[in-house]
Amino acid sequence: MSGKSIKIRYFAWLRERIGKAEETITLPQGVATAAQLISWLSATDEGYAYAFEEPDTIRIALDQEHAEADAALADISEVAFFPPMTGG
Amino acid sequence: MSGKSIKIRYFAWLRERIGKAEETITLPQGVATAAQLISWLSATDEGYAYAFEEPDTIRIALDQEHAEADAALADISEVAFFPPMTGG
Amino acid sequence: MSQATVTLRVQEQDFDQAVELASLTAGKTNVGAAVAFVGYCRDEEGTLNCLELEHFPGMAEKQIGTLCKKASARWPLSGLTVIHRHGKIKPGEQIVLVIATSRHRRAAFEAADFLMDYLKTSAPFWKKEHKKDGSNPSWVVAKAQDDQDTLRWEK
Amino acid sequence: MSQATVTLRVQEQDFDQAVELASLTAGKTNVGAAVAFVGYCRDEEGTLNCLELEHFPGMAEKQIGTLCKKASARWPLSGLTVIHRHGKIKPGEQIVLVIATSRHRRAAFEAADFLMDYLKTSAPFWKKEHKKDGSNPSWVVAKAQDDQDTLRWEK
Repeated sequence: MSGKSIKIRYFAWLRERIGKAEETITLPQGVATAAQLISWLSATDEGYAYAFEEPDTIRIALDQEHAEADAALADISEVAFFPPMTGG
Repeated sequence: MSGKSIKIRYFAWLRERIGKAEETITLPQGVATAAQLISWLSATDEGYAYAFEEPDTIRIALDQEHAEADAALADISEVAFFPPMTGG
Repeated sequence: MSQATVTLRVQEQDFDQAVELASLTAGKTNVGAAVAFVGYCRDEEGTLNCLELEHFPGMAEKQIGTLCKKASARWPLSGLTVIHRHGKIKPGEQIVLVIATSRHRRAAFEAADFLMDYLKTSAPFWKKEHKKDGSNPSWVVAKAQDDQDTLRWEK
Repeated sequence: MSQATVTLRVQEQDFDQAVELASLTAGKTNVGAAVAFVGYCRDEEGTLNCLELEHFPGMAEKQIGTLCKKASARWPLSGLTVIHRHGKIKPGEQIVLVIATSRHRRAAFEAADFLMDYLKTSAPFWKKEHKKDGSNPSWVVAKAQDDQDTLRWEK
């Protein structure tokens, strides 16, 4: 059974550390939440590990809505990771 | 011994009820505070009595500074009486 | 902390909010936030001909000046502009302008809010309503809520 | 209560505060109060070349739209305008505009204040500082105070 495809977007210094603005991956088995996706990405590469080194500071949006790290990815087509916002 | 001269100004509906914007009077003996001046004026004429019929609603300025009814008139050259303010 | 630039006018003629805002901000790189308040003459029922604002010349400027000093002492402001009109004002026209500028937004918001609360309750202005139907003009009654609002700052 | 007119734009180009204010107030006799907030690019030390604002297109508009709906539901507003710029912004230039109009001043002040607090903490924008000396640009760090400020509205 093949996993579902999901788009990931990175902003600000996460984008810089990871070296790309977006990518589409196939969700591996056992990755059901945003937190699990962060752990899985961090294990793949030093750039990701550096970007996600302090997971508590990372903000998450699922389909463009703010979400907590334990939110499920089941019905989500786009995940975004970014630092705390500094607009306004 | 003649009393001191003091200017009195009236604004808004106090001015209308009393029928004048200002007047200068000689402070009668025994009138030492704004409240005593209100009582004394109210006794002189129906227009004043009508204007001051609810003394608690009257605001007072002594030399253009807000003041309480028991404030002394001794060093004051101008007293103003007016309703609660409605600017802004 | 540098002193706030204070502009204060009590006048019959209208004002240009954009010109006043620009004069507090143009070419400045130490201003991070501007809060501008404009108060207008309302007429929801369509029955008002105009408001007539009576004021106590001299004391009005003096009281507003005192309020500006209090605001400048309480918040780190770079500029403060207060313009209050008197005379006859038609529905939809501007009555009062307060602009506060600061490095940070909270100071600008609070100072403008503070000034409006106290302008309402301590600046000597009185509004009279002239109706279109020619009935006797009537004085606007002060709202207890306005006094309540000032209590927020007395802590 | 009539629905508030909401204008929302995320754009690279500058905005004209006076035009936006006029479009919410001109010819209206049900507006008693307008509060306009403008946020500027500061540079007190004179070392900044520009701020670069990155944003999340789509989500930015969506989040600001949600904030406008929340403000309209919470206060009796007649109009609400939010414009947030992205891209490179020089010291002294405008970054963000919020205007709230209402019958009464308290609603206009609170809605504008609320929107600015939440724009800071929930609209997906990130500021990067480019210095004049050509050193590596650095990301502005979010302030804990901004999160604190939003707690004021959670009661």
